[in-house]
Amino acid sequence: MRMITLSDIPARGGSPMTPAMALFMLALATAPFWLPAVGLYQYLGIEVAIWLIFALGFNLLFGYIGLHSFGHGAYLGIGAYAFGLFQQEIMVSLWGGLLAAILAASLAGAVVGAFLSHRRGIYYALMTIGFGQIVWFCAIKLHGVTGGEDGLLGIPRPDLVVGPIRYSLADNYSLYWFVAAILALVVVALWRLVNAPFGRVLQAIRQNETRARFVGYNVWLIKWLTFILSTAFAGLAGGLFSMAQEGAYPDVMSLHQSGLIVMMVLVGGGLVSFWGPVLGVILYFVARDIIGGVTETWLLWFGLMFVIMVITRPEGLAGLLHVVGARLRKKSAPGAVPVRKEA
Amino acid sequence: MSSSKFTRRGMLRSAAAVGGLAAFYGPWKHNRAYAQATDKPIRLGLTSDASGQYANSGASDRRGMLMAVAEANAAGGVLGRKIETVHLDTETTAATGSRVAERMITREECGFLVGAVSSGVANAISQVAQRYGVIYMNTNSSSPTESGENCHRVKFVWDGNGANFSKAAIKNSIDAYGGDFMLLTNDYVWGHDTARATRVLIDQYGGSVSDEILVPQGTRDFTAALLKIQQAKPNVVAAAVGGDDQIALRQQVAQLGMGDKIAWINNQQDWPDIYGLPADNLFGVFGTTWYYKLDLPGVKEFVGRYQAMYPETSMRVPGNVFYNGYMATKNLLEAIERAGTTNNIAVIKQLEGHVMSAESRMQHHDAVVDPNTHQVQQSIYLATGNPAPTEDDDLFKILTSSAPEDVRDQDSLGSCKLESYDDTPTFDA
Amino acid sequence: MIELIPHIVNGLTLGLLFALIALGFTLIVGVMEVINLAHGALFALGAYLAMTTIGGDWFGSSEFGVWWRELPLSTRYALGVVAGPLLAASVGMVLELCLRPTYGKPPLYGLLLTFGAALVIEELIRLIWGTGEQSLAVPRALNGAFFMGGLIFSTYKFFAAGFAIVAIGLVWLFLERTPYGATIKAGAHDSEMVRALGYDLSKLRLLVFGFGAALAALAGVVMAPIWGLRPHIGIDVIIPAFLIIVIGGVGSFWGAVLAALLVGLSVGITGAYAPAWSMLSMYLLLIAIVGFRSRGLLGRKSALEN
Amino acid sequence: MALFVAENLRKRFGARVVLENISLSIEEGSVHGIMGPNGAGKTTCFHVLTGHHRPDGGRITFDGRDITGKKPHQIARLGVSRSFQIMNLFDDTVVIENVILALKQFRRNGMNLLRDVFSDTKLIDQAIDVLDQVGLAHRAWEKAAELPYGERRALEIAVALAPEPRIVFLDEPTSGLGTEATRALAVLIRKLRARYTIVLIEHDMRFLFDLADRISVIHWGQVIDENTPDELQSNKWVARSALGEVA
Repeated sequence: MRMITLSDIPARGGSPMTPAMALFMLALATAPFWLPAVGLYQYLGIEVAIWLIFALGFNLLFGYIGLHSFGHGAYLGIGAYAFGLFQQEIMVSLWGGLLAAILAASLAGAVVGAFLSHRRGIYYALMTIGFGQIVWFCAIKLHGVTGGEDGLLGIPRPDLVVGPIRYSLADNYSLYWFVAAILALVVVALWRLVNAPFGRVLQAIRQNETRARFVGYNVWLIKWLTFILSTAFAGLAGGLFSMAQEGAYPDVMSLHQSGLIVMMVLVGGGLVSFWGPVLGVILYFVARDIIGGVTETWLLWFGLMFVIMVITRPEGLAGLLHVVGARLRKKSAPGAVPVRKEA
Repeated sequence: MSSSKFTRRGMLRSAAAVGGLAAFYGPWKHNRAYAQATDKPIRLGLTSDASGQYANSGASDRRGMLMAVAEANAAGGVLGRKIETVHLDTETTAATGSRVAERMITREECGFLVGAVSSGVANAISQVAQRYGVIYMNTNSSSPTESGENCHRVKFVWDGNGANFSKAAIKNSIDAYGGDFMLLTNDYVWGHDTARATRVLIDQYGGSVSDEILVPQGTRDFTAALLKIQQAKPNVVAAAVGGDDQIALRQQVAQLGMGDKIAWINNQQDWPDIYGLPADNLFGVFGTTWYYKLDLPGVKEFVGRYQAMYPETSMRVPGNVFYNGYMATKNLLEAIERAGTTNNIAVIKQLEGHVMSAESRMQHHDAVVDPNTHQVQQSIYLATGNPAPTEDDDLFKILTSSAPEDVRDQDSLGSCKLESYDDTPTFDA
Repeated sequence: MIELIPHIVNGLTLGLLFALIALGFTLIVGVMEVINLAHGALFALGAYLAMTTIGGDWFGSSEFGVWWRELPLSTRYALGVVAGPLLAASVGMVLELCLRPTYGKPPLYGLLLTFGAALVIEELIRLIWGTGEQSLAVPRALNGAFFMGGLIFSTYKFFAAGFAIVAIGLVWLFLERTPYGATIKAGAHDSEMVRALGYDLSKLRLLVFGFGAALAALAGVVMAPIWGLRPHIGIDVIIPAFLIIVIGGVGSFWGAVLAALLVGLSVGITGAYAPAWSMLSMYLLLIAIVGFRSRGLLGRKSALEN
Repeated sequence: MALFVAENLRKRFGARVVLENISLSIEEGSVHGIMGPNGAGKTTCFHVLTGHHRPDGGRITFDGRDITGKKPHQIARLGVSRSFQIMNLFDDTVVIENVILALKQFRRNGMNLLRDVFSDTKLIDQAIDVLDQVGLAHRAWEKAAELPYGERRALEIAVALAPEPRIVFLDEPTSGLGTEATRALAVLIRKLRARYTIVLIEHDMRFLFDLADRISVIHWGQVIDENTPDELQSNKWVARSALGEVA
């Protein structure tokens, strides 16, 4: 059976009206009503939504253009600190804080990206680790600004102000709606992006950088922009994360946490599907929450699950779903091969 | 192998399984109104680290809490209600602390949270707890900021902090060794806070600081610093190095035999970090809040109860981390009993200013929960490695005991601003 | 200037220890182009296994156990130094068997699998030996301190550095002077060549992975008395190993050794004059060197670059 | 004036001089062959001419503009295109997308987020046209990675043609092809010469002598001769050297 890849032509062109999108939006819109019923809780929904923003933006870099960053937690952290410092030092403002988070993270991304964008492969990965560690180290060292290992505490959740309307995000329900709305926008925007010419060019660069260069694409520039774009999403997620946590802590920038986002994206199937990161983040958070509540050695079981997954289904959950789906379809309609023949 | 042991483990396991299932299926009948029913158990959320840097101390901390809970349950519970516990791993990671606290409060319906070793985790938890008004016992995080700028109305701090230990140690060492100090400071907030407190005290008692070596967090090789110390030849080195860094430092000082060539002051020595290691790993003078061979009434029995409850744990005697976890939980449960209600504000008021007799704390002096900083003001002991141990576990030799008022952390009084009662949400657990 | 000398000596010994730490990691990356994130966990596992061998608790109160514990510490230590790495090598080989489905796929999958394996091994260590700090006993002759220029130096650290030199030398001899080494080196560049030479590639990989794991474990045994021994000790290993590989250049044996010495010197000297920056100096060194030489000091082209 | 001129190009890698002194002059509308023994520097020469390597000395002009030291994408945008000896395709995707990605029209819309790739029938038609030129139109919706070798070679050429270049550099297009496919390729190139200026590196002498208007012989990093095929064939020494018999 042929495996899916990110570069398969989407059945519905670039239109966001797909069954997966509909399912995702439905789940997002109804989560507060069923989360407690399945044994979860509202706050987990917020964190999952925030990490989805982070992971989807990250997969633009990781899956689509094929640049493997192992230090992306740094930009989530920068966003979180920028949001917090904006609230504490400048003014309490939601939009101002989020803008500051995005700008700070993408500025850092622009600087780091300039050092990286002529590379790929292992040296790219290792340099991202190096820069990630430097950022993490600085966050602990510059404790006058960042609060060191205690982090920035007491970051407020500013009210949502749109024109004359003012809406408090203090409780977890309203914050969830806000984060979910942003996530919905991010998902639609990214879906458009990856299926638009720009997104196809990213994938072309992943498949063959040299060829892309010789048909006239400025590969360095596109790699650099993609890095910045993914750090901007990380910054946005970081800003929201510091709101959710009412604090910004250095540990999200550690190598361990940066490794986790890679793991989530891969396990979910970010290399083969747009929805891979979504599946991976949800699996990670839910599995950790459930296994972690039952046993103290949850990391052992989690690690084992992970190893088995890589051995048996390296394409991740999205790949698994594809295979299962294809089997089911085959059963119901034997001989039908869905190959697209025309535009 | 005795059969009773087997049964005991089997029971524990099935209890855990039932607990897990209950936790998982519970939310279908999720309903705050149940809180009113008196037969509903009181739920404590145990937020101790089970992985990451403080996993070992976290386990000890948790054993302390569980023993206090077991004793309360054996005595008929609190307010006639059974005590239940839920434990989730905080991973020695602040961001996880926030999430765990949210889950404990909103899903597990815990009315009280207990447990901390890492100050980052403790701060993250206490912020969430304050938002919901849930009382949080910070058992073992000893950063001075815990009861200073990061204090909260719902948070109570049970360990002595860096300033307390420095106070106990500095004057004694100037008298004994001389006034020329060198500081060896972990380059992060706890290290800096402790070093600052140390400097103030050195000035106050007429000593001077010739140099301060800042070692970054994560340092595994201290040779450069140790060489520098040898080149400078101070009278005393005051070290504020924590966590795994401290363990590496200890190991390397022991190898060099530098422990008795220079006078060292180590801020605090947590029992789980040292237990089971060769005796020469302990060097210099260090602080602790409790020791299992203190010659006080009740200590022997306490150790006996520990050994009866944890026959299989490799740590044969309890230490300060266990002690703090136990004391915090026990006093929390007693405060609920005294309040006659699980209303959080009523319980907070019971805890604030509460005086605990020396006897009940198995320390040399009475202790009090400071109503302004919420830190327990307690006896602080100075100890050193025991040159003449009476048994394998007898690692410490207690040098002095200081009364709470002599080692009080004055700074935190100024920097702690507790939220008002009105700003703290109220509920019945 | 005179004051600087002990710090340079310290930096060099530190560098040798870093080289020892990175040795197994370098070998596996160089030959198999697998980034073995379980390197740190195998490092810890080796030290724990050696500790248990030396202590002899697992032999219980059987006759053998009693006899064992009565052996002199130095004998038991020597056996522990051998047994720890050997046992870890078998774990490494199991890991290699698990890795097989990932060959021919992007290198990410190997990295991912070893990351999972690292979690599992670390948790197993917790389950078996507990979460607490342990100590690995060292014979008296290796322990203690000596005076040099009025300063105290640790005997053990010099022993460890000497051990590192021997280990580096042996690995080099193995690679250069034995038919296995020649095959391994051929395998590093060209798996077709290995097949053409009539060697079984899968056996070769098993051997290399076992050897790499044994080297990781050996480093663990040597480092445990300096760093202490706890289940999560592995995280202290993986970052320096990474840095050294990148600075030295992927696939270059002497590049890694040179990089380790440079990292040691930079940490040792900043440790004396700007200690607060000593950890960061490693990363700055990385960016300085790799910024100018994109394949590190002596790196070759590698499939991992794609 | 010649369309593409290289003067005195030099290139060294470390201590190894690969291009000693290369001068070429390629007339618009011609098929220009490059031959020489293995290791003579032919492919390096292509790499330098198309911007993959920066020359250490010398000058390259295209259509009167100095393009020395420009980046590959800049040179490509001016209308210089190339294929590779070792195939360079976008393997995860379908044949037609390989071509679409190389279309000038598509590249100009590269940053447009609202446009769809596969709903623009004009682009699709254009890409099918290009595929038709190399006889691959019937394979348009198959995965590039799954094509047989000969068709991948053809696709390699199609991708080079897609940006509507003025000059195309083809690096050993016959390598690995059977006689039948080579003959088909010769037919194709004859067809293409009406629309493009073509530069060919080739080992297959018959193929090259059959197609080229002029041939440059490269040896030891220098152009040792340049002439029409007929003139060259009468020069035994050159013919032998080009076959690799002199070394």
